[in-house]
Amino acid sequence: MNAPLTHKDFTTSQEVRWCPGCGDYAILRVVTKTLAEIGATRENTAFVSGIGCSSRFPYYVESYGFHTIHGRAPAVATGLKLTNPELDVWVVTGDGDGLSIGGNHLLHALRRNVDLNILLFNNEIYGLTKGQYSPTSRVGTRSPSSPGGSTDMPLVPGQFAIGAGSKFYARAIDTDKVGLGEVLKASHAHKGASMIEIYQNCIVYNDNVFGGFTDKENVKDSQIKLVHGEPMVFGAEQNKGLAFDIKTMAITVVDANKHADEILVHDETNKVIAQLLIGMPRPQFPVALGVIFHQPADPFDKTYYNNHVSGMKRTGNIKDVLRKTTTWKVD
Amino acid sequence: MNAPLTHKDFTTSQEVRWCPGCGDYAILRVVTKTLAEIGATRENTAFVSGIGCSSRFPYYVESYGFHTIHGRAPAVATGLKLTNPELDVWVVTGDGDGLSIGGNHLLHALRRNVDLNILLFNNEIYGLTKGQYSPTSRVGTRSPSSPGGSTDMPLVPGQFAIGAGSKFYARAIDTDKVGLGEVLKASHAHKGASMIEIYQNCIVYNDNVFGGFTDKENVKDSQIKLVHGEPMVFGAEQNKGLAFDIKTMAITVVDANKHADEILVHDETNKVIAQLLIGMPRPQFPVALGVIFHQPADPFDKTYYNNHVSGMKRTGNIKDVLRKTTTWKVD
Amino acid sequence: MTSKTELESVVIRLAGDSGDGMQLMGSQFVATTAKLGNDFATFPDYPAEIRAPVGTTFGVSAYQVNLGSVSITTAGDEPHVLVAFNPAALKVNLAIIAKGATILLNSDAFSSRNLTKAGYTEDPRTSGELDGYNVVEADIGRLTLEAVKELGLSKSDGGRCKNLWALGLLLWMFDRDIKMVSEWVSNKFAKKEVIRDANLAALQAGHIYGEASEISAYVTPIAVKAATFPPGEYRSIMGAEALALGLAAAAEKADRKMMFCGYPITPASALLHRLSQLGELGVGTFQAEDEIAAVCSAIGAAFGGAIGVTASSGPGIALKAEAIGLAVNTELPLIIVNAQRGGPSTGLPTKTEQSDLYQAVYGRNGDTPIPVVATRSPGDCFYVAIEAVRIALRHMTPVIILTDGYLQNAAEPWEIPDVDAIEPIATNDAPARDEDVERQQQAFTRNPDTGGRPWISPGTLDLMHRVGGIEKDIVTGHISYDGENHSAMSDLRANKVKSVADFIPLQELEMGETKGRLLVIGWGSTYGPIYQAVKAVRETGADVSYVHLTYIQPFCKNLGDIINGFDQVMVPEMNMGQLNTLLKDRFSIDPISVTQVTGQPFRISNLKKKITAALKAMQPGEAA
Amino acid sequence: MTSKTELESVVIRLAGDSGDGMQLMGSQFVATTAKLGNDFATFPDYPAEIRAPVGTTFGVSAYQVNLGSVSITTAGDEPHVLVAFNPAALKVNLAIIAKGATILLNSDAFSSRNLTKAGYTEDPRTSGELDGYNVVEADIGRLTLEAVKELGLSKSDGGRCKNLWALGLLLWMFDRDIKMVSEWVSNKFAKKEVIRDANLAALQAGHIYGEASEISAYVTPIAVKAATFPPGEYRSIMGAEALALGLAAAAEKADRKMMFCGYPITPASALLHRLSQLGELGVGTFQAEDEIAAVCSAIGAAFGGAIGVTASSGPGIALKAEAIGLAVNTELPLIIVNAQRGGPSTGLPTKTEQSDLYQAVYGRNGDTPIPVVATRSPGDCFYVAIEAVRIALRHMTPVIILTDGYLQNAAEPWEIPDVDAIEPIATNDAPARDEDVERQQQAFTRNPDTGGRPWISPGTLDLMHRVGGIEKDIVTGHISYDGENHSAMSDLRANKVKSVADFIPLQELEMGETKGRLLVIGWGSTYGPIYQAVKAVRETGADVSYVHLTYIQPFCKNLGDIINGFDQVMVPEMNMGQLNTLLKDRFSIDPISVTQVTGQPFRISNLKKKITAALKAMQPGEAA
Ligand SMILES: Cc1ncc(C[n+]2csc(CCOP(=O)(O)OP(=O)(O)O)c2C)c(N)n1
Ligand SMILES: Cc1ncc(C[n+]2csc(CCOP(=O)(O)OP(=O)(O)O)c2C)c(N)n1
Ligand code: SF4
Ligand code: SF4
Ligand SMILES: [Mg+2]
Ligand SMILES: [Mg+2]
Repeated sequence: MNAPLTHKDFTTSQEVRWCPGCGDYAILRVVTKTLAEIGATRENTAFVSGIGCSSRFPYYVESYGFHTIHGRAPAVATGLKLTNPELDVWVVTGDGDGLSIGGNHLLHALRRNVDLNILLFNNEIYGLTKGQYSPTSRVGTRSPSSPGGSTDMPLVPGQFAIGAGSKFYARAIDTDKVGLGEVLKASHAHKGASMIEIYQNCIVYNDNVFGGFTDKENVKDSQIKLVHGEPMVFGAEQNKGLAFDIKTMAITVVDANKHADEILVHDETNKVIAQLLIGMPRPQFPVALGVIFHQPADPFDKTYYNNHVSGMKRTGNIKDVLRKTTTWKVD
Repeated sequence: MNAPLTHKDFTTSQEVRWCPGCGDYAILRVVTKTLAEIGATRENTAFVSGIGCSSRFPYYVESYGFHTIHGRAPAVATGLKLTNPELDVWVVTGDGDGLSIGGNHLLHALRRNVDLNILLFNNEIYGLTKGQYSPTSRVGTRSPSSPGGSTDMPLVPGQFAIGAGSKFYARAIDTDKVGLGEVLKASHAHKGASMIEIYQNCIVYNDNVFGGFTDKENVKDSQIKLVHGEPMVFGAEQNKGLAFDIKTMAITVVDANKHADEILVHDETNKVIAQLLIGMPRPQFPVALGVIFHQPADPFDKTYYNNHVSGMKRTGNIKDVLRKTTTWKVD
Repeated sequence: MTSKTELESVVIRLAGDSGDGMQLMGSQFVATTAKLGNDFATFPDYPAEIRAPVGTTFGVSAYQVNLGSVSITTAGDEPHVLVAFNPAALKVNLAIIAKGATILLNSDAFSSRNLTKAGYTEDPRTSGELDGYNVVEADIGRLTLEAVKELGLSKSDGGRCKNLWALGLLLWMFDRDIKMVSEWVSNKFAKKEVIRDANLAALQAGHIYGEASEISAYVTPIAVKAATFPPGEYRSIMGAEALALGLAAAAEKADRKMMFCGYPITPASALLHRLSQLGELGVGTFQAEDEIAAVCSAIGAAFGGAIGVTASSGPGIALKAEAIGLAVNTELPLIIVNAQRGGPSTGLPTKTEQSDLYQAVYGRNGDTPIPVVATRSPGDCFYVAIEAVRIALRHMTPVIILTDGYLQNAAEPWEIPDVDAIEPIATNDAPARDEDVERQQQAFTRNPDTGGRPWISPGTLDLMHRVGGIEKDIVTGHISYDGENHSAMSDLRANKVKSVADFIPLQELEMGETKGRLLVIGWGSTYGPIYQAVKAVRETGADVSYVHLTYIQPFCKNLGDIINGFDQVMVPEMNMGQLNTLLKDRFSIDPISVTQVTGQPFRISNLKKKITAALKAMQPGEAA
Repeated sequence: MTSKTELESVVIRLAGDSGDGMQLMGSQFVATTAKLGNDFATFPDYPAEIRAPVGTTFGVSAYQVNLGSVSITTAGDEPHVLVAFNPAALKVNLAIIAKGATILLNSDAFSSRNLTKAGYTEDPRTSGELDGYNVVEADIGRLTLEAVKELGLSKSDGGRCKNLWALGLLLWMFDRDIKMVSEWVSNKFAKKEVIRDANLAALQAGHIYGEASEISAYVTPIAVKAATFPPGEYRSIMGAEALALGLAAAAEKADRKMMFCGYPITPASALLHRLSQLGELGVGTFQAEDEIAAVCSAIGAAFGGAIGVTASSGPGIALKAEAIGLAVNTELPLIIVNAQRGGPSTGLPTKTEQSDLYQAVYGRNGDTPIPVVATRSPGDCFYVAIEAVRIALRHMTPVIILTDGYLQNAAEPWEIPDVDAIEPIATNDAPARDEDVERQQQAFTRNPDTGGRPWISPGTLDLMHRVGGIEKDIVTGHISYDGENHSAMSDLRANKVKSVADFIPLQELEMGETKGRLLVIGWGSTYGPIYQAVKAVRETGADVSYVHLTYIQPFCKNLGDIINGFDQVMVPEMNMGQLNTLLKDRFSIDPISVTQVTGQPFRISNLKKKITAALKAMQPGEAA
C-alpha cells in the first residue's frame, strides 16, 4: 500500500447516479484526480454534503463520507472538523442546499473561518426536486414553481461569501479540468474556510445556462483566468485587459495593447478589486475564474484549540472536579 | 381623529419592560416620534420582531404588532407584506435574532428586496438569555458561554447586508436622536429592504462596548456623519477628511484643510466606497454613520404583483378552473 | 375488426427508463380510458430521486393503472399487462405481475449491453423464466424510427416518439381509437410541427401495427366496458391537483385571498406547482428560502388576512414544528399539508408511507393540540382541503392535512362538484370597535362555542393589537406569566380542538353494520385496498364492518360508540402502528395493528388474509 | 443567647427585585445550611425574561428553600418565612405563604411610590391584610447604608449590600453564624477591597441587629438540626451542574472526547455555561449559530468519534427534530438534553413544565424511535447523564434526556459518588479490517443483541465508509430503496430501542408493596412532591404504592407486571396528560391522570388530596 494513490483509489464501488451528461461527472473526475495529486490519504479525508443531486458526491469518493440533510453540511462539517482537526474536510453543496435552506450555516462557517473546502455546485436550479428556480436563478427563470418567470433578485455567491467574511473565494467551470484542478489545490492549501463556486451544467433542467461563457466559441472572450501577480488580460488574441476607473470606481475593459500600463495586476489579497471582479456583469465583461480572493488568517479550528484550556485533551479528572466546591463529610 | 398623530398616539398601555438604562428605551422614543413625523397611520403600520430584549419592541408601539419566534421575523414580515403590500412593515431584530439564528431569513429578505424597514439592534451580545456572546461580539469577548474569551470572527452587519444584495444600509446610535431619526426617515422613504444597524448599549451585559465612539469626549473625532453629496469631513474642528488611496485601494484619513480636494464626497450609490466605509477599522478610523449605501431598485413586493396574473385579485372562478381539462358527462 | 375479450377490470403496468416517457404514456392512456367511461385508479411509481443512467434497474420508472367497468378503488394488486421498454424494466417488474400476464417487450432494447446493465446473465426471453407468461415482442425502437423517417428528425429525436408508438399499440390492445391522444398531441406541439407530426405518425403506426402485424395472433384486444357512474360531469383528477383546487375553492368560499408559501420537496412540490398556476383565483404562491421561512411567511400572510397555507413532507414538516406552535399561540388560521413519504430522515423520498401521524398529532413542544384531517383518494383531497380551511377559519387554529406520496400522483375519474352547493365558509370577521373594551382585548374575545377569535388584520382601522408566542391573558390578550391563567389557556387550547367535533359530521360506516364482530378502521390513502378487502371478505358472509377516518384529531363524536359495538378492532396502516396508538389512548381499546412499511400501497389480497385470520382467531363465544 | 424554637423543617422564601440579589442571598444561606448538615431543596423562581423596572410585580425574583433535619425532597408547599424586599415582593408572594408565617419586610421600600407600582391602593402593613401573620419590619436599606457609611461608597454601591445585611439577619434567625458567608465574601471580592469590606460590614450588622435590636421580641430564632445522612462526602448540587458533571464523567468512563454543541435558551443555557468550564476533562463546547447547527455539529462530532451532545428547551428541540432523525438513520451516538419549560411556542420561558414528553417520544417524521430517559432530582441528573451516554454508545443511537426548568436551578445536598465504582462505558470500537467483507458493510455489521454498529471515525485506516439519511441496505449499508429492506430496517430500528430494556435495571418501587389498590406512577422533577404525598397517605394506612420512572422509552421490562398488580394507576404530571397517553398505549390501561400546568411544581397537599380521593372512589370490591 505504499505506492502513491491514484484517482482510482478514490473511487468507490457505487454506480454513479447522475443524469447522463450532467456536469457533476466532470467535477467528480477532477476531484478524485486532485486528491491523488495532492497526496491526500483516504482515511484522513472526509466529504460532507447536504441534499441535492450534487450532494450525492460522497457516495462516489472512497474516503469517509457523510450525506447529511438538506442545507446542514457546513454545520456537520464544523462539528467534525472541531473534533478531528487533522482531517481534510470537504463540503459539497448546491445552490439550493448551500444558499437557500443552508444559507445560515454557510454564512457562519465562512465567518468563523472553519478550515473546510467548500464546493458549491452552482447550476442555478434545484436539480433533485425537478427543476424549481433557486436563489441563484436569474430573474425571469421559468420553472414549475415560477411558471411566469421568477421575480426574486438572485444572490451572487461570491458577494455573499465576502460579505460573510470569507477569506478565500474561487471560481471554476465543471468541464474545465485544469482550472478546476488548480482552484481545488489552492483551496486545499488555504487554511480556513475556502469557498469554490463551480458553474455546473444541469443538462436536464437548466441546460446551457452558462453557455454564454462555456460554449467553445465564446471561451476566450468571455472568460478571464486570474493568476496572482499576472496582469488581467483575456480575449482570443490576449488583446483585452481589465482596468480600474477611479472616476466611476468601476472596472472597465481596455485594449491590452494600447493601455498595457493601465491593466490591473491580479492581487488576490485585494478585497476591493475582488468584489468588483465578482460583480462584473455579463456579457459586457468576461467571467472571472480562478482564485479571486485570498487573505490568509487563522482558522477557527486553530484558534479554538489554542484557546481551549487543555487543547481538547483530558488533563484533569472528574473526581477532582466534583470536589471543586464546598464539601462536607458525614460519618 | 383628524388632528395629526403624536408620538403618544403610537404608545401602548403596556409597561415597558427593559432594564433601566437600556438603549432600547431611546430607540423606542425616536421610533414613535418618527412615525408621527412621517405621518404614518397606526392601522397601516406593523411591527414584526423575533425574540430577544429588542424584539419586545412591538408591544410598546400602538400599531399592529407581531412578536414572532427567534430569528423568523423577516420571514413573517415577508408573508405579511406580500399579502398586504400597502402596509408599512417594520422589522425589529437583534444581533442574535437577526444574524445568528435568523441569518438566513435576513439574507433572503435583503436579496429579494422586500420592502421592509429592518432595525437591527446591535448590542454585540445576547441580552435576553443573559449575556452570551453573539455573532457580532468581538474576538475575546468573555461571557458565560465563552469564559476564556470568544474565538469566532465577528460578522460585520453592513458587509453582510451588501453581500446579500441589500440596496439600503444605514447606521445610527441609540442615543443619537437626530441621526437615528434621519436614517429612519430615509429607510421609510426607500422602497425595498432597508437595513438599519443601530448600535445599542446593553447596560447589563455589555455596557459601554461602543464607548470608543459614543462617549461624549470622543464623539467628534470618532464619528463621521455621512450626508449624500457632502464631503466626508469630521473631527472637533472639522479638520479631518476621508480620502481614497488608489495605490492601496483603501480609505485614508487626511488633513481636511491641506487636502480638501482629495476628500471624498459622499455618494450613497457608490457600493465600493460604501463597503470601505463599513469596514473602516476602529479606532484608527471614525465610525461611519447615516445612510452609507442606497441604490433604488424595484422591491420584490412590486415585481411580485406585476408578475402575478391577476395582481392577487380573484378574476376567475373555481367552477371554470375545475373544467379546464378534458371532461365528460354521464347521464 | 379482430375478436375481443371482455373483462370487468384489468391492471396495466408500463415500465421503462426515466427518459422513456412512461408517465406521459400512462396518463394519456388514462385520459382516453376516462373519456370512455371506465372507472380507474393509477399509481405512478417513480425511481428514486435522480435520473439514473439509461438501462439500470434503479432508473426504472413505472406507471400502473387499473381500469374497469366495475368500481375501482386501487391501482390493482397484480398487473395483467406489462409493457417493458428494456430488460431492467422487465427485471424489476416481473415479480409483481400476475402469473399468465401479457408482457409486451421492446425487443430491440434487449441488447447484451442492456441485459448486463439490468443484471441479467442470460437473456430472459430464452432462459425460460418467462414461461407461463404471454410474451409479445416488438422492435418498438426500430419501428418508431421507420414510422417517422420521412420527417427528417435526428435519430435521437425520432427515438423519443417510442412511447407514442407503444401507446398506439396499447390503445389497439384495449380496443380504443387514437383520436383523443391525437388531439392532445396536436395541441401540445402546435408550435413544433415536426415533433407533432412525428408523434402522430408514431402513434398511428403503433395502432396500425396491432391491427396489421402478426401480433394479433398472440394478443386479443381486451374490451373493458364503461363503468356505471352516477350521472354528472366528470374529469380525471390527481391528488395534488385536487388538493390545490380544493384550497382555491375554499378561498373562494371564504372570500379571502390565499397565500401558499412553500419550499420544494418530493412529493409535496406538486402542490406548489399547481397552485402557482391558479393566480386568477386570488391565489399567491411564494417559494421561500426554506421550510421555516415558508411556514413563517404563511403565518405572516394569515396575520395579514389571507388564508396561509404551507406544505411539505416529513423532514420539512419537522422544521416547521416550532412555528406551528406560534400559530397555535397567536390563534391564526393556517393550513399545513404533509405529503408523507418513507422515513425516517431522508428515508425513501419517492415511496409512500403514512408514518407522520405521530408527528402531526404530537410533534410539537408543549401541550399544543391541532386539528388533523386526512385524505383518502385523489378526489377526496378536494373536499378535505375545503374542510380543513373551514375548521381553521371557524376555530382560528392551524390545521394539518395528511396526504401521501401515493395520493399526490394517483389519478381517478371524479365527478366535478357543484360548487354552488358547497356551503360558504364563515370567517370570524373583525368586530366593530367597542370603546368600552381595550383594542387588544377585542382581538382576543373568543366565540365561546368554537374558541375562535376575531380575525383582525393590519389595515383595519382602530383595532390595532399585538400577537405573539408568549402566553397571553385569557381575557385581555396581553402577555401573562400567571400560572392559573396559563392553566386556563391550556384548557382553552385543548377545548378549542375538542370543539371541532361539535361541528363536523358524525363518523359514517363505509360498509357493514354498526355492531358486530370485527371493525376495520383505516385512514388516508389505504382506503382503496381496505375497501376492496373488506368487501371481498364480507361477500363470504363474514361479520366485518369498515370505518375510514377523515377526522383524526379530534375524532368524530360517535367514533367511540361505533367502536364499542364491536368485539375487536383492526387498524391497517402503512407505518408501524401510529393510528393504533391514538385509538388506544382515546378509547382504551386494544386493536389488532396491521402494518406495512414497504413504500408500496397495501395489497388487497394481503389485507383479506389478515381480516379472515382475525375473524378466525376470535373466540366464537365472544360475539357482541 | 436568646431562646430557640426547634423545628424539623422550615420553608423560607426570599423575594425582591431582580436587582436585589435574592438568588445570591438564597444560595449563600443554603451553603451554610448544607455545611451544617441539614437536608434541603431549593426552588429559584425567576421573573420572566427581562429585568423589569424596579418595584414592579412582574420584576419580582424569588428564592425558596426548604431545610430540615428530616429528609427533604421538595422546596416546600407553603413558606413559613417570607423576606419581602419591597411591596411588589409582598404582593406577589402573600397568597402562597402559610397562614401565620413570619414576614420580614424591608420597610423603607414601602414608599407610596413603590406601593402604587406594586398595585397597592392602601399600605398592606396597615390595611389589615397582614393580620394573622407575624410581621417584622426593618429599615434594611437605611440600616445597610449606615453599616457601610464609613467605607465611603456611593449610595447606590452601598445599597447593593442590602442582601448581605438581610442575610446576616436571616442567619441569626436560624441560629447560624456568619463564618462561611464571610469567607465566601472575602474570596469573591478579594480584589475589590472596598466592596468586600462593605459586604462584610453589612452581613455583620444584619446579624448583630437580630441579637441587639428589639426584633428578638417578635422573632425567636429557629433551630433546625442536622439531618441524618448516610455517611459520606457531601456537596450541594444544582441540576444543571449535575448534568454537566455527569456528562463529563461519562466521557471519562468511555474514554472519549465530548463535544457539546448548543445555542443559548432558557433554561437550558446553564448546561452550556457549566460545560464550557470543563475543558480539562476533554470537553469541548461550541456555541453554534442556531439549534439546527448545534445538533448537526454534535452529529458531526459523533461521526468524528466524540460523544456528541446538544441541549435546548422545547422550541429549540423542535428545530432539531429533522437532524435527530438523521442521527437515527446514521446510527450515531448523540445525547439530546431537553430542559423543559412552559409551552406552547415561546410560552412561559422561565416557568417549569413537563410538556415535551410527546415531542421526545413522537416528535419526528417517520417511524423514528429513540430511547428517552428522565431526571428526577438535582443529584439524579448526574446518574441519568451517565446512563444516557451508556445507552447511546451501546446501541449507537441518539438518546433524549428530559429534565426541566425547575431541576436545572434547584439545589440539594448530594453525596459525591465514588467515581471508581461506576462501571466503565463500553464503546463499539472499530473492528479490524476484514478483507472478505466490504468496508461499508463492516461499518454496518451490528451487534445482534444491542443493534449497535461499530463506531468507526474518519482517521481510521482502511475502514472508510459513507453514512447518510437515506434508507440503507440492512446488510451492506449502501443506499437501498427496496421495500422489504425498508421494512426490515424499520424493525431493526424499533428493536434496537426495545433492546435497551434488556440492559437497564428492572423498575423499582419507591414505596409500597408490589401489589395493591393504587399505584402512583411519576416521572421527572415531580419526584419530590409525589414522594412526600404518597408517604403521607401511606402513613394513614392507605394501600398506595409508588413507582417513579427514569426510563420512559423503553419502559423497564417489568413495568407492565408491576402495573398489573394494582387495581388502579394514577399518573401525576406537569402537563395535560402525556405520560398517561404513553401508558395507555403500551399497557392498555386507563389510569387517573392528574395534571397541573401552572408553571409551578406540584404541592404535596394537592397530591395528597388527589390520592385520597382516588382511593375513596375505588369500589371496595375491586381489590386485587
Ligand atoms: C428539509 C428538506 N427540504 C427540502 C428537501 C428537498 N430538496 C432536496 S434537494 C433540494 C434542492 C436541490 O438543489 P441544489 O442544492 O441546487 O442541488 P442540485 O440538485 O441542483 O445539485 C431540495 C429542495 C429536502 N430533501 N429536505
Ligand atoms: C428557538 C429559540 N432558540 C433560542 C431562544 C433563546 N433566545 C431568546 S433571545 C436570544 C438571543 C437574543 O439576542 P439578541 O437577538 O441579540 O437580542 P437582545 O436580547 O440582545 O436584544 C436567544 C438565544 C429562543 N427563544 N428560541
Ligand atoms: S437533474 Fe441536473 S444536476 Fe441533477 S443529475 Fe440530472 S443533470 Fe445533474
Ligand atoms: S439585558 Fe441588556 S439589552 Fe436586555 S433590556 Fe437589559 S440592558 Fe437592555
Ligand atoms: Mg442546484
Ligand atoms: Mg443582542
